[in-house]
Amino acid sequence: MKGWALALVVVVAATLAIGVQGLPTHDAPEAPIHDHVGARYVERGVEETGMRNLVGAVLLNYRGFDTMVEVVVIFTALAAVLALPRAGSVADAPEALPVSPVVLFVVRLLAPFIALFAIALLFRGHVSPGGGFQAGALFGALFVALGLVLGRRGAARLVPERARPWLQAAAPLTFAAVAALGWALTGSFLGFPQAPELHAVREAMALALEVAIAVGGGVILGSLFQTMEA
Amino acid sequence: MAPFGVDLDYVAVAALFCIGLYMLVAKSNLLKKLLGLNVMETSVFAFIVTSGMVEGGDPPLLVAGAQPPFASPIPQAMVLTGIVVVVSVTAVALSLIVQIYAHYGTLEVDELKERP
Amino acid sequence: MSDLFDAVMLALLLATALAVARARDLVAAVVLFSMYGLTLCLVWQHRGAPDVAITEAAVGAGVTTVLFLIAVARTRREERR
Amino acid sequence: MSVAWEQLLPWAVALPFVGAALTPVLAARSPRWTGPWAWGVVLATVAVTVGLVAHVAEAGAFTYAIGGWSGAYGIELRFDRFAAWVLPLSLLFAVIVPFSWRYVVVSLEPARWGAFYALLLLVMGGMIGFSITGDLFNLFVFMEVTSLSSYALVAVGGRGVAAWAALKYLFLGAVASLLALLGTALLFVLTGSLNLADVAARLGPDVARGPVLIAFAALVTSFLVKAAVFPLHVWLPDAHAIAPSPVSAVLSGLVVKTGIVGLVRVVQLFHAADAVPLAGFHLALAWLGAVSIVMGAFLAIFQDDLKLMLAYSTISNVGYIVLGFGLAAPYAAVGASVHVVNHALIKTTLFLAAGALIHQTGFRTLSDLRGVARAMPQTAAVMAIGAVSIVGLPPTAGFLCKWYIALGAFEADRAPFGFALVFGALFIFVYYIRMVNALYFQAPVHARVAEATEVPWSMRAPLLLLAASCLVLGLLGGAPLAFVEPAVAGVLPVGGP
Repeated sequence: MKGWALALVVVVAATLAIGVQGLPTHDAPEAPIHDHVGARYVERGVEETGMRNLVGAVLLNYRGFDTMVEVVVIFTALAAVLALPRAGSVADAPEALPVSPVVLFVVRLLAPFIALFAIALLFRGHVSPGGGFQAGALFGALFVALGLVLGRRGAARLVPERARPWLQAAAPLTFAAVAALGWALTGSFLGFPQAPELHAVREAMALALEVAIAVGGGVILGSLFQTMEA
Repeated sequence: MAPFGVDLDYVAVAALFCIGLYMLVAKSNLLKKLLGLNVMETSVFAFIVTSGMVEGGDPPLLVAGAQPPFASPIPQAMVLTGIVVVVSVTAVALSLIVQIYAHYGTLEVDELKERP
Repeated sequence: MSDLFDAVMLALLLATALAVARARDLVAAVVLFSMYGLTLCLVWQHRGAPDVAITEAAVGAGVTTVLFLIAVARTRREERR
Repeated sequence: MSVAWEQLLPWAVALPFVGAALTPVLAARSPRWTGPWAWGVVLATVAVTVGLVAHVAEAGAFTYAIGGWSGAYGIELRFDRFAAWVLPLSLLFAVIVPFSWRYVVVSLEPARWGAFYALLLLVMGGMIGFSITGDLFNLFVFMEVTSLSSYALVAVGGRGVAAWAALKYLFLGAVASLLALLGTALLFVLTGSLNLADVAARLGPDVARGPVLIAFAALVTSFLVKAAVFPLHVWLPDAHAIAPSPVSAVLSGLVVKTGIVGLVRVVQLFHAADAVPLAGFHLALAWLGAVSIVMGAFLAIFQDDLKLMLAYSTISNVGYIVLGFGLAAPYAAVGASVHVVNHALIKTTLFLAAGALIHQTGFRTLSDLRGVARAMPQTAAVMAIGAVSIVGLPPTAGFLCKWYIALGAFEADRAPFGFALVFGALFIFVYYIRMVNALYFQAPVHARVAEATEVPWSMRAPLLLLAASCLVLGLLGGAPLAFVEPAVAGVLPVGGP
């Protein structure tokens, strides 16, 4: 087994070693990666999308369709975990993870700051690093941390039961809504209007996506955590 | 970074890929296999992000004071998507692993193969 | 200076990845994996990809680690020798 | 009034996704309605796809720029004849979903109903997106939706064994996805583009060969794993046999085909770019296909478990498709393309009928199910029609496909592959004869089999509909072939026949 595995790794390593040879040097500004599509984004991205953070511009605007499918992937993970048979009965489920008092203290101390940081990431995402996903991931991490402190019940209370399925579906649904709006306004699915008088609409659409991704992503990450722990 | 004409970044990425692959195929423990898969996946992300770098380049943030050349935004967007995809797959895999342990009482592949 | 930083970081990456592979205690392996993720995040932050760095720190090193730790807690801590 | 069908293309993907997202919301209120809801979503999607296909048949291929970013600057959907040919596969969901109602009610607790139907819709949306996207990275993301929901669907049915089968599937599937991502990344680094057509145009002679070859190998390996071609098939038998029967039908009939579609797309790309030695690749593909045909069929002979036998039969049939494309001869490629749809229909029929037998009797091996035809004549008849179709006896569509692939083998001067094909057909004949023999001509050994009742109508109607479709597709004869011919022209080094 081990020998077979080593042989496979050696073969793959050799293949990669050959493959690396012919690749364009990545630090060179004239590499194809900087010169073709990338160049246009750098040149006209701000004007075309209204976002100074080009990563955000690519994620939400130029390649928004990828992001739409991606939020569907997270949703799929949630549906997957919820569709599995419940592991064991309540009786043989282990108690909550033991947590040291130091951790409890630190989590309580940091929680508001994490939340603040996540919100800052969310709303300043168009001009600084950050945006929906990063904020969502932080919300999710916060959820997990609070779950440790508040216990399962307390963490479950953070998201009201009746709103939960809606929040979990928030990102795909908002994407579809924004796509439909773009369809109506510009004639293309997920199109963002570029006319100057519609800039406010464009910004509102982007913001709606960011918020939905952050909330939806965060709630789903938290739910994944809870389902696994339960 | 390329001393002696060798692109060290790409070499490191390839090495990480191989370490992950080794864990995936040689380890018997399911959790170790999954960690190996994650290492492989991050190595591919590292490759993608690295490919978009440029010597002395700024992040692709066109705010006041930012100077070209900028790192390419496309690889970064791809990797953001990829990271989320990987965490989704990992969460599903971990749920399955927990179920397997609850049923078989082991996480070692060779022991699992012997059970019906 | 920058080259030195990069070289140290790459070495640290490889070292943590190898340590993950070698660790028999699964909790140790998971924590080492999260260190690996954070190192990667530093490299990216340093070299023009702050967005990816934040996400990797929160998701790759944060959420993934916690999910792994829950799984370890619900199964077995030691990898069989 | 004419509908602007082009404008509806992205909704063919968005509809099932929105439907899936709303399913748990509905499930929180009344789980009972999730099944009909999922069916409604499927029917709406099918209406859109059928309209699109009709449009393409009339007006030809078109592209759709998402968000108005045309060319390489955004994501382009591409709806060509090949996509139009495989897209109607989503029609099968319109029978699989109602078939699974009964299974869901009997086997799953209500809290999981919503998630189950959501996953079915996600598989469908992912597959549709996978077949129509014209962007490499988008292809990867759609593949992940399909794969992730498939892993979960395998594990829905039971605890230990099912989870283990699903995890094996997940590990191999994740490596395959990773290889696809690696190939995508390499091509992106080399060309600076992700658009399939644009990448092909930019892979000029000055691009380094080594990385191109590795990218090609990574993408091809990835899709061969997803298609379960012989040495890479190890994940398939357990996953497809252990999954609940409606899920087996989806996986075996449809999800495996994403590997084939991916393969066709990659070959299209590299054929247009002329960047790798495709002749050698085609030969290797033909060999893999031939080995898959023989090994899959050979292993199927020894299976007593009905669903395991069908699973091995899938490996064999995917072998036919891969061989057909590998021969790189017009006739063979047309035959292979038709077999993609043909096998999807027949295997869905067989798995659902097998599921019906298992559902009513509680037994799943051929030796236990002996003589069930007396108690369940209609289901057994459906099973027999499926068997006759897949063996490829002359009036059925299966015959035409295999005949075309064999013609292609002779056309390409590769007669040995023709023999592999015949050899495999013999094996397939043997085990389906064995199956029909067991169901019809042997005495029941279990009282429960002898006294079994016919399945309820929610399961019987889909079965009868499918069996009728198998027969109709056979009687259509050359019509599907005529539709596909222009589609494969772009897949091949030479023009259509």
